[in-house]
Amino acid sequence: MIENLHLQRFNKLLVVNRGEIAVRIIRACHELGIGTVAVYSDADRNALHVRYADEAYHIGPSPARESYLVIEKLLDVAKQSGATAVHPGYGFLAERQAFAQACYDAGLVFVGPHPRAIHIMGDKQMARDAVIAAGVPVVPGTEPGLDDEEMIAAAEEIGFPLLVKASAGGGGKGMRPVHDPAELPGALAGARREAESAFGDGRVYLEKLITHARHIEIQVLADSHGNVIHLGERECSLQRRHQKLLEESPSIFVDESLRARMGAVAVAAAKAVDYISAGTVEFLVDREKNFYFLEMNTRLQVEHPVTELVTNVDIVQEMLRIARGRPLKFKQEDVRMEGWAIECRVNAEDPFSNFMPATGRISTLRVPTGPGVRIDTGVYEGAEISPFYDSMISKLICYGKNRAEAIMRMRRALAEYHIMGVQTNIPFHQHIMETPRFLGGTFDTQFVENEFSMKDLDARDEMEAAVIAAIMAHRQGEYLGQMVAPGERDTSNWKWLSRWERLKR
Amino acid sequence: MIENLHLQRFNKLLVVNRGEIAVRIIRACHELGIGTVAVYSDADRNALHVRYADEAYHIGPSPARESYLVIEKLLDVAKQSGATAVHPGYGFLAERQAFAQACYDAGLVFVGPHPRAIHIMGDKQMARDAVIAAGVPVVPGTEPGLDDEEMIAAAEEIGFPLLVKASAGGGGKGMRPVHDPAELPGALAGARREAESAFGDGRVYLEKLITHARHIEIQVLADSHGNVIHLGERECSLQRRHQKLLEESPSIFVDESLRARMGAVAVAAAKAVDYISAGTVEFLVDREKNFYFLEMNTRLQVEHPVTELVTNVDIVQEMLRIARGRPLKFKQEDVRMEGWAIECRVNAEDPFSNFMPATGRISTLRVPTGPGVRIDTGVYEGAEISPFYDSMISKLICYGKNRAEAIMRMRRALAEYHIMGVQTNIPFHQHIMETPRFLGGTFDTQFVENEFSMKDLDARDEMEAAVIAAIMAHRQGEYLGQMVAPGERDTSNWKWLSRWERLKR
Amino acid sequence: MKYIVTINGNEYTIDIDGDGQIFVNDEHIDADLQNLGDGGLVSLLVDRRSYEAAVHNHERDQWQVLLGGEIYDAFVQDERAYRLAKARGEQEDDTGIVPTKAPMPGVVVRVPVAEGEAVTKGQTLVILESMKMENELKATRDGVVLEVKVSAGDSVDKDAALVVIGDEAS
Amino acid sequence: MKYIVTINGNEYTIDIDGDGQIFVNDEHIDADLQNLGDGGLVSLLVDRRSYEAAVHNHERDQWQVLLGGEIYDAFVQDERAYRLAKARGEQEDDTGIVPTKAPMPGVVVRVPVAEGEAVTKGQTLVILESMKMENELKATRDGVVLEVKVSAGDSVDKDAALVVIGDEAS
Repeated sequence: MIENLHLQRFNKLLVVNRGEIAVRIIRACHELGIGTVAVYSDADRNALHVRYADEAYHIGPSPARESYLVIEKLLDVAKQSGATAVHPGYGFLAERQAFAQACYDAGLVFVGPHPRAIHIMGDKQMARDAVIAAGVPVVPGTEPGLDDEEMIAAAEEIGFPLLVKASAGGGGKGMRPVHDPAELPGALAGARREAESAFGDGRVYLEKLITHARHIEIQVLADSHGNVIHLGERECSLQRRHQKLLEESPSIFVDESLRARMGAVAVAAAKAVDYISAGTVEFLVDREKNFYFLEMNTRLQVEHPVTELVTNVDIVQEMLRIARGRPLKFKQEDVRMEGWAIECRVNAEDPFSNFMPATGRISTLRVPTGPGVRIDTGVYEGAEISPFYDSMISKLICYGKNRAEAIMRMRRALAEYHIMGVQTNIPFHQHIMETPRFLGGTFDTQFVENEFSMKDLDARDEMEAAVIAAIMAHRQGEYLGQMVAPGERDTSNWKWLSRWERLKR
Repeated sequence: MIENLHLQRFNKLLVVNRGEIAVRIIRACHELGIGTVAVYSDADRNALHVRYADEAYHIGPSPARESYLVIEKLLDVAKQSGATAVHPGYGFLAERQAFAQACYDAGLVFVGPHPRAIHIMGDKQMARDAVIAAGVPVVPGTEPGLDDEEMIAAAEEIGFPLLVKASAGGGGKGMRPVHDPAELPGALAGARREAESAFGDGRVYLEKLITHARHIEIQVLADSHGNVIHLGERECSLQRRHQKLLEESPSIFVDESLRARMGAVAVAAAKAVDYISAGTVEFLVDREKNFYFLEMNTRLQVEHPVTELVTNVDIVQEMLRIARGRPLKFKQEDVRMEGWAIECRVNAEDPFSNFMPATGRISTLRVPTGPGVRIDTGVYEGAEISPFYDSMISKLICYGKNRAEAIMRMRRALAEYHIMGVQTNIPFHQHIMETPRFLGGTFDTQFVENEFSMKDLDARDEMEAAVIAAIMAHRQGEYLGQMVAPGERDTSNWKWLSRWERLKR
Repeated sequence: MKYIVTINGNEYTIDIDGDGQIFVNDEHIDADLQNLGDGGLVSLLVDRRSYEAAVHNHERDQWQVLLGGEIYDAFVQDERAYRLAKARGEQEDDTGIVPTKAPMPGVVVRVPVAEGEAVTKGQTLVILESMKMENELKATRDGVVLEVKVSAGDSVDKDAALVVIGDEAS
Repeated sequence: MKYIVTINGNEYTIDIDGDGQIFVNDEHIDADLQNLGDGGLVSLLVDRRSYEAAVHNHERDQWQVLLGGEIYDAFVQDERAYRLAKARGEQEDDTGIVPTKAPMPGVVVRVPVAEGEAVTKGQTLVILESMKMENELKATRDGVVLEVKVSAGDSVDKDAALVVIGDEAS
């Protein structure tokens, strides 16, 4: 099964990504003594991944389709630089079969699974068929491509509520919940239209709607020698518009027995596609702890650090070792979860205005430090947050002996984290850290959207805020007063400058 | 033994320190839900410990003897603020019996040992007597106060080389190595003079000089219920002028059996003075792995984080729990060391000019982030490094699965750490991380002073440095050329300003 | 100098005298505000309690204070401006011609309102796609749509005016 | 513009032409230097190799470049200055009257030299205590002690002249 893979010792690796994940990969390479080659668009000349890599190649304009997504340019950089391996990170080309295949065809080690595994898991129906054959439980549903009558008949069998989903879908597009048989025909038509316009593929299918579901996923590691293990679960139920916002490991909802069962199923799913490298099997878990295969992400996951902290396994280093053809150094029984880790995704968006994405220049950046705090970041003071790329600009991960300690550390780390010049969702995470439902662990995937509000907390420090505003306005008034003093302005630019500099200190 | 201690639940704690250790303690309090009161001198209004505390009290001018060392002022803050416990950190008043006593007399919980333990361990001879009685091995030597003839007779017995040491000494003052009997009388006279002028106490004593010794210390935790355990060792042999520069845990030199023996002895030493709280027993270890009691530090140690990372015990939180009268939640057999941690002390000093202390304003601060990196710091962008306080401005601590990984992480973290505006010893640590003797672990306490040079490495990137200097000079020349263009200057200040701003981007 | 600061409808009278002494609703407080760098980060000690906050001068009299994870929209007027406004019964927010601007560059997905249509505060005026997300831009006041400047599919720059709301009379 | 950069006695001829193209010893290199903030932190890409460095303009032509844990003292002259200096056989470092200044505030512990005494480069002139440490300030050139301005126990400010070295003739 591995004959057609190029697994070999490599000493120079090309990272075809940007932002925090490019930095993460470059750091892992430094730690293993592997040389690193970065690529950058116009927007990213001063980015951390460019500065931390050994070499950096410019690959074009800021829009990703003209730079980070242009396969020929990337392969050309590999050739020019002499890099013999490629890490795709997540997003961009990470789950494009064509890219993985192009790497293999060019004789490069692709740090990830075989293109065939990417292909199968990238297609909802093929993935479903493959894992069902391996005995993995899936959400009851139909295959795509049925006509309306067949759908309506199938719906009876599945039962309501159910979901109409786009076959080519993702990100919630073409998805419709249906609670009553009467709504079904309209929902089918609507979903088809949306899917057609979004993906150019109007096929839809039905799935049982799991209510009060939690999103829990299993991290898998598979080497090229047939060893497949799992590193326990991550709880990712805190989402908004199908975007994860906060993840933790372990899950407060998962006990030893459930973990063992879900882990075994995730390993079986990976084996079903001869998986190699790190991957994630996502499940929906209902209140009765029944779990259903959702999809497998055939790449490194944004939230991998929480697993790293509780298992003490460096997942990115392991991916690199596996790509070098090495067998896993540890077995399932060696994996121990200890302590608790929580990750808050820091996004450039305004939590006080419906999470509107925000752009701007980071004028001031103060990162939290101290015990139990890890930050994976791609931004820096002076960075321009442009609309070209993802709004996730950094990840704050806190570790504690138990969940309570991890939460307390996250609270204080969030309070220490200052990003000025662009709005972030840090206040959202601060609110979450005070929310009884989060503290008690009794949330599901609907919680953030339906039951959480940024207005839940008291305006405890209103007087202090008023004092700050008044003093700032007062100082500005004094400063402006000096500026417009008659006859003084022309000769006093230098004085003004020094005064202004002092004010800014 | 604990009747006269005030151990009780407290909800507000006064931190009578500054810098990174004050921040460290405040963070631990946040994590335990304990309110915090900071104190600050004129120099420290904007310091992190003031900003992170719940309350902050100004206590006077910048010199410590007029602020951080004035016991009455500190007790007054406790009274005003309603704080019922006091944490002294390290340095300043941490090992002053009088301060601990004053806290007890004022009805405050002192987070540390009983004043009597501080007193005994603070006096070299009393400490020696106390631990000898408990069966702790000490460096062979004399008691202080002998006259020259007695000293010379005793020297015969101890054997050469030996050390003349000041009874009241510290920091290497009044210390003289003697390799030959003929040098002894002169060394005695010199040491007496130095000790008299430095400490007002001319008494000296003799100690066998342990050659090729390593400085290895054991972290101890003792609760008020008689439970005393140790958290393994720290290797602190990398020193300069008796100042530790880099510490690690575990020590490459210590095996299970030596750890168990040293640990048992350290626990015995602590028990000998009815020790309570966190403390450190320092040993010299010779090449044959004989170990000798050096002293006990009756306080939190600068280098405590390396132990925290390998044992997963939060030492500062434990100190607070112990001070609240709680019994230790774990036993000796529960303590497990896993992985490897290294701490580099970042000092404001110039490693290229004989480690001359440096002052200045931190104009730019970029801290390393990512997996396995912890920073404990008291500084911030804009901070003025003044000559009033210690030159240690932060601690960079890296953790890895093993020593090699910890070193690789430290290398990349050091490369990412940028402090501008004041010189630091970061380049020293970068050199150490490339030094075969450090990598091999075959160093002793003399290594840095006698066998290490900042010039050992090649000037690998000389051409690149030349290019940087030339381009910077070129840009400055162009900029200055524009500045002095005749007739333009008066009207173009604004243009100049915007140009300069652009240059700085 | 006397200021009236309004937050969430609550008014604070804050007097800063010549010596920098500060009185809140005539009560003296011990306040010390320090700028930390030039990005609007400040440290406030008020009666010894310590706060770190981020301040942003939104526009003219509008100050936004981010403190402890909460955002406080503060409207700061000096005494004279406050009295004048009071006398005129002015309500800044709900009058005037208000253009809805693009908060970032993006592509217009939909404009669910038409010119001449009456809208209420909070009603969605434009759906803008940016950074892989669809964002609803809402009316900040009741009024009438005076002008729709874009249509679905248009690429717009940051701060481009998209829809203009005003009084029917304007 | 042509520059001669001297580091550790090695000379690099660096030509920056009107288009910003750079030639090192007449060989073209692909160099891109970016300032990161205003503290002297720079990012250099040279023939695609990536470096982060800290640059400090010590004084006039003296540039200090901290790169990969090494410090490079670079002396940068343009072509004309270099030729003039060459012609005069000037050696900047070892002539002139050189005051030894306090690098930081502190207390003078000892001055182990006296006025009129001949000293050699590297010899200790003053021992200054600051930040709990004793620091030896050394002669930067051979010469004669022209003046000792402090004595043991004196408190001195940063940059205070402590000892002045010059040629015997001066």
